Amino acid sequence: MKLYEFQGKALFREAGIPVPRGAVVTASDRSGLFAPSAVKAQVLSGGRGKAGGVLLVSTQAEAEKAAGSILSMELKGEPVRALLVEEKMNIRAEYYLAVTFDGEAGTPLFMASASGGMDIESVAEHSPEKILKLPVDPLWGLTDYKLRAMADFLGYENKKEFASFARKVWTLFREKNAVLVEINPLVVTDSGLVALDSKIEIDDDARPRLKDLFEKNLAEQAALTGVEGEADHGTITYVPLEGNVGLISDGAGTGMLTLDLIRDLGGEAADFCEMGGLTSPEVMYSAMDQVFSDKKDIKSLLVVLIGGFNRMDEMAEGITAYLREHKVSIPLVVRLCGTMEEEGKAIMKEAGLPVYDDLRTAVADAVRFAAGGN
Amino acid sequence: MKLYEFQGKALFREAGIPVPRGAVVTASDRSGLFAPSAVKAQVLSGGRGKAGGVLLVSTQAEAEKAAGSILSMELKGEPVRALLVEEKMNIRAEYYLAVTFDGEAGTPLFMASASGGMDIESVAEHSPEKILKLPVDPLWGLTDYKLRAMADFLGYENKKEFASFARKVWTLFREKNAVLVEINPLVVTDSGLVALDSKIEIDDDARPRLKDLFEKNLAEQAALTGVEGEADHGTITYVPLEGNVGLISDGAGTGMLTLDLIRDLGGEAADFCEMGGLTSPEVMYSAMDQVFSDKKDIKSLLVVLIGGFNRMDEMAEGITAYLREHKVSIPLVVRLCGTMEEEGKAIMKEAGLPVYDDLRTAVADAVRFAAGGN
Amino acid sequence: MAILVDRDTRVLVQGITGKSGILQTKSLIDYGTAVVAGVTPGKAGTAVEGVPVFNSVADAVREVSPNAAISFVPPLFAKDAAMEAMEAGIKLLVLTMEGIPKHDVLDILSYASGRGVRVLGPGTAGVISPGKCKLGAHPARMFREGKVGVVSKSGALSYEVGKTLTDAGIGQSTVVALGGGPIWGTTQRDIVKLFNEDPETEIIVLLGEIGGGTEIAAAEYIAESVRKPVVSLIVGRAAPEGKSLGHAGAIIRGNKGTAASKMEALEKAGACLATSPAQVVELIRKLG
Amino acid sequence: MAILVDRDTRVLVQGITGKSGILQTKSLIDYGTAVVAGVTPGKAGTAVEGVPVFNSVADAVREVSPNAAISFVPPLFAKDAAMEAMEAGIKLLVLTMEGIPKHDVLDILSYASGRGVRVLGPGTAGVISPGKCKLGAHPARMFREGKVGVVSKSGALSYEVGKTLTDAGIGQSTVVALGGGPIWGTTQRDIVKLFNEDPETEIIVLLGEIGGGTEIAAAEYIAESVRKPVVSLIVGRAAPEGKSLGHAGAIIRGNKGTAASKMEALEKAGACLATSPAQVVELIRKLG
Repeated sequence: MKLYEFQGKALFREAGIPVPRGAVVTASDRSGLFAPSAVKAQVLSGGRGKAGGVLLVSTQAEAEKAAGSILSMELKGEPVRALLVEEKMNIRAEYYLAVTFDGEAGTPLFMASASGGMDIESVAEHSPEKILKLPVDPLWGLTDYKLRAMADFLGYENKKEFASFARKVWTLFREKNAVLVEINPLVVTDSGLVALDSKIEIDDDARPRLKDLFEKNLAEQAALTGVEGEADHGTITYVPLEGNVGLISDGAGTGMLTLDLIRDLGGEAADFCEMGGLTSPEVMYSAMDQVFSDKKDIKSLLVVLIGGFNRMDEMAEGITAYLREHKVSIPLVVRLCGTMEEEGKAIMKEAGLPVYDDLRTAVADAVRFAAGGN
Repeated sequence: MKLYEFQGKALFREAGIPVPRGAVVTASDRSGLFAPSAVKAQVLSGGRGKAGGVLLVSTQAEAEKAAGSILSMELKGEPVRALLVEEKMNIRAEYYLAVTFDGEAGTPLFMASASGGMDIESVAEHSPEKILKLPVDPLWGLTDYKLRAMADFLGYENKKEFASFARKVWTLFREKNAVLVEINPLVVTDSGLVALDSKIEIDDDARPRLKDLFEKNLAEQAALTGVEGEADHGTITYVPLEGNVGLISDGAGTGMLTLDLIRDLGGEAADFCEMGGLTSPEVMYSAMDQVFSDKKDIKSLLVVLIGGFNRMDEMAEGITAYLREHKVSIPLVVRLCGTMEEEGKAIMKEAGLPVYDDLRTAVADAVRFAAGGN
Repeated sequence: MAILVDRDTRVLVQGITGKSGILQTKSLIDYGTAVVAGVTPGKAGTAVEGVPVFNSVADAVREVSPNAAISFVPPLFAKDAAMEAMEAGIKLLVLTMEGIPKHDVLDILSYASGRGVRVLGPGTAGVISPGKCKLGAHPARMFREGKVGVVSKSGALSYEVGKTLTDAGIGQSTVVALGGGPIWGTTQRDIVKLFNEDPETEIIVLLGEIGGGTEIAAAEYIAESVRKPVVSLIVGRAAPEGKSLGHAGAIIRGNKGTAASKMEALEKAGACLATSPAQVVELIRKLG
Repeated sequence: MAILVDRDTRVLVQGITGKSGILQTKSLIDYGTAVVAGVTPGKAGTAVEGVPVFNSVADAVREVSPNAAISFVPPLFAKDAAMEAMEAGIKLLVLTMEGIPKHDVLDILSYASGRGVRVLGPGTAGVISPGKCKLGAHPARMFREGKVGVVSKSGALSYEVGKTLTDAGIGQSTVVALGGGPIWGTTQRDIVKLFNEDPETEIIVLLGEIGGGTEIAAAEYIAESVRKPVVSLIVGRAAPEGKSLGHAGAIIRGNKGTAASKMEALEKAGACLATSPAQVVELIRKLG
């Protein structure tokens, strides 16, 4: 769950992390607008500053104008539905501070840079030495010596204040099961450190143990967008693409391999739809429903299954159930092998559906059918 | 810092650990007395139950009588200055639950037994299999599987309640830097688990980071005993003994060795006074002051020094400073060697004091002098 | 020999009485894996497919000395179960479940690191040393004993390539799936190192995918230390840039995680590149 | 050879700019110990007795590769300093300070355990391998190189016995002090094991005291595994029962921690018992 800046700042405030005084403004409720202030688009994607989503205003009139203008923007395809209006800060320096994890090393990671602000990505690419990365043992927690190292690296004098600030960020990261807490910029003001921005993402897998946190923030998001949260596809990953060969797989690796083979054999996939390695007839059914609903113009559907934890009898049940309830007029190419393969093939045979064993042959046929062949 | 039962129960209450309703009663304020109740002596030593320090009463008159009787007791030399009067519980079973640490394994240790009550020491001696001992990784914390194992071992059905109870005990142990949290008995009542007793000891070394906790509880203890806390001997360990050879050492190991040698050579030590391995002239001075104040009838004083971290010049300064300011009329036998030995010997020589190098010779002389020899 | 699991592996199944636990236990036993114990709290004294069930790992260790554990414990309880296995002295954990909270995974890996505990997963299909031991979901008939070591993040891709190799008569020493990330207890580099040191493995097949940098780290190790032939297949060449295709690691970050950058690094490290399982077979035939 | 420290030991002094740090650094250097670095935050660029001071252990490791650390950091900061050393890869920590909060010590030992980090102390006088390396408070002249390994909780007692041995012309391989407890990173059993495996150590001297059970654990190991001669001196025979004599471990619990019970266990394990340092010398002469 990604949080809007204003949601992240509410968590900061709760955790005792200093943030500017501010108010949320929407098209329907502009009562919070004030000036002088910074008027900031609330979107989940990054890069809003460069795209003009943040305006500094001096008068109430300017504020009204800025609000109107930003509220009519789309940033990376996302309509701006809310603003955070905050007091202007007297900024002496802009730092970057984040805690996330390094999945390849298997450890939490603190990152700090004195080159904060909008261009941290380019700093990371061109001057990686300007970003200090410190792994933190999750059981031990943040140590004083790392806090000193970070403050030294930033050149921030008040080490005690920095340590207290960073400890709160760490505690938030752990207690809220965040996968990312990013403050860019973390600004130095006359009265000390202030989190000028907030980018927080909470681990969806932790939802069962953080029910209140998820409910509150998702409800806020739904109120803004008018959408009752994303449709829950369970373990399904669905990405629409440009071609005409529908694709469903039961593994990301084989899904991507098939994507490559489709192109190598002259076709183009209409989507990438992957069900995960431990699934059920219902998920198989949903995957077909997803593809057929979204991609009404596909010319063939390729289903690539190779069962480990997945059972081929269950996959066949899902496929046949879908076909019983829906009229499908395009060719269906199903490659099915692995766990409970015989049972799965028997179910398919009973339903009069052919089954492939070799992936390359299946891909070749799906591409051929999509191209109008037989 | 050992806590009285009523102090420990205040910590339990704060931590959400169920305790009986109760009130503290002293000789000067009996207003809290009620009946039916359990009237319990508040002392820091153990074994009060066997010694008659706990009485169950049914009427107010009995309560008054019990209070008067217990408040006039001494338990293991400690006058009873307060009572905890608690509601009687309907007891179905008595468990033992404690968390401390195993210094030899270097790990915290949870202990649980279904044979709770007064005789846990004898259970430990004769039926050690009736006590479950589970090491707990301090960084990881208490695991569910250990909580299940404990509840299983106790035969307690409501595993969820037990887990919640034990987790609170663990958190208290960690957050309050306890070296012991013992509940004996932990009773099973109609409404669940209740801590009927409390024995808590807080690590004195953690005092600087738990100032409020120490101040509050030590002030309460001082108010009861009329003594402003123990005199702070710093690193000095002082134990009065029965003989007439005064003894000061700068290490527990050499102190005990000297104790043995005194006896082996026919003498008897008047005390055991050990200063620790990293000390100062002031501590040396205090050690002498301690021995001479407490043991006015010693016949010789044996000072055994072997400096590693300790500096012999500093020890010699402490000794000579004491002798300049006090009239000492008994023979002083000082063995002094190790770090800054030459400097120390020079200071002693200047003060006209002989110095020994060999421990056995020094002990032999101290014993001989105490026996009236020269 | 082989890596991670062999004929001496004595398996403990955590969460043995759940649906997946029962099904997979049967599959492991059918393969010939020595499944010596299962654990489900409160189910001591029962049996699953003839395997005795214990209340705790400690009880199982005392009675039947397992030395590897595979876990089918639900995600929210996986952390506690992993700690139970580690504290009881188990040195190989196969965490099959997806959806374990990431901070729980980080905690597990912190405890495991340096204590000599090898964690596969989470979200792994496991490992098979064909003909010796199967500790995972690998469909038995797709694998046969031999000299090729295979490592993959994706379980399904490792089956796909295993199947292609086996159909072509090429056997495997061990086939390892690591899980889809975004956190891995064991990475491709770790497994390549084990294959490099395994006398029975003669050729290493590294199956990679777009996103993240684990293949680059493996390529660095290959360049430095591996003298055995390495064949590599990186999938996702046709994936659109900037889109996540399932594995959370599979998000292209700058140039780092593209198929092209990985293929380049591996080629420079001396690996032979394939673009399909069939080509993996061809390359191995050339090398053999 | 020798145990724990030898000529290859490169010492880092944590808290080098404090009073004890400076004094002890001088004493180590005077002995010939290779003190390669000191750490005090904020004091980088300065030097103590010619030893360069760094802001962090990581900096020191990068520049001068120390492999052992001795800490004079004040008790409340000892935990953080120990973690800093461990995370930087130092595998031997000598914690000299007393008064470190016990939960901090427990945390340090949890992290160290299994990561191959040896912790001496807290509250230890340290270790000396005479003629090779001194990493502690041992007065240099009381020790000489030889074949007798000495282990003691108490620092002072280890000096006392070292002095007596040296005066009698008997040299030592290594002399180790463990600290007064009540928590030990390393126990007598651990050190006896190291001496047993050290080719240079021919005779082991175990100095014990009343209280606790570490001598009993050592006796068990001696009975099982040690074939080298062991001489043991247990002090506190004349101590009154039930009184704590300084070391918190030295409280008689039931029968377990008495001098008599320890002497009995050690005698049964095959150790020769002495009642004074002079008798330790006599027994070694008989054995040699």
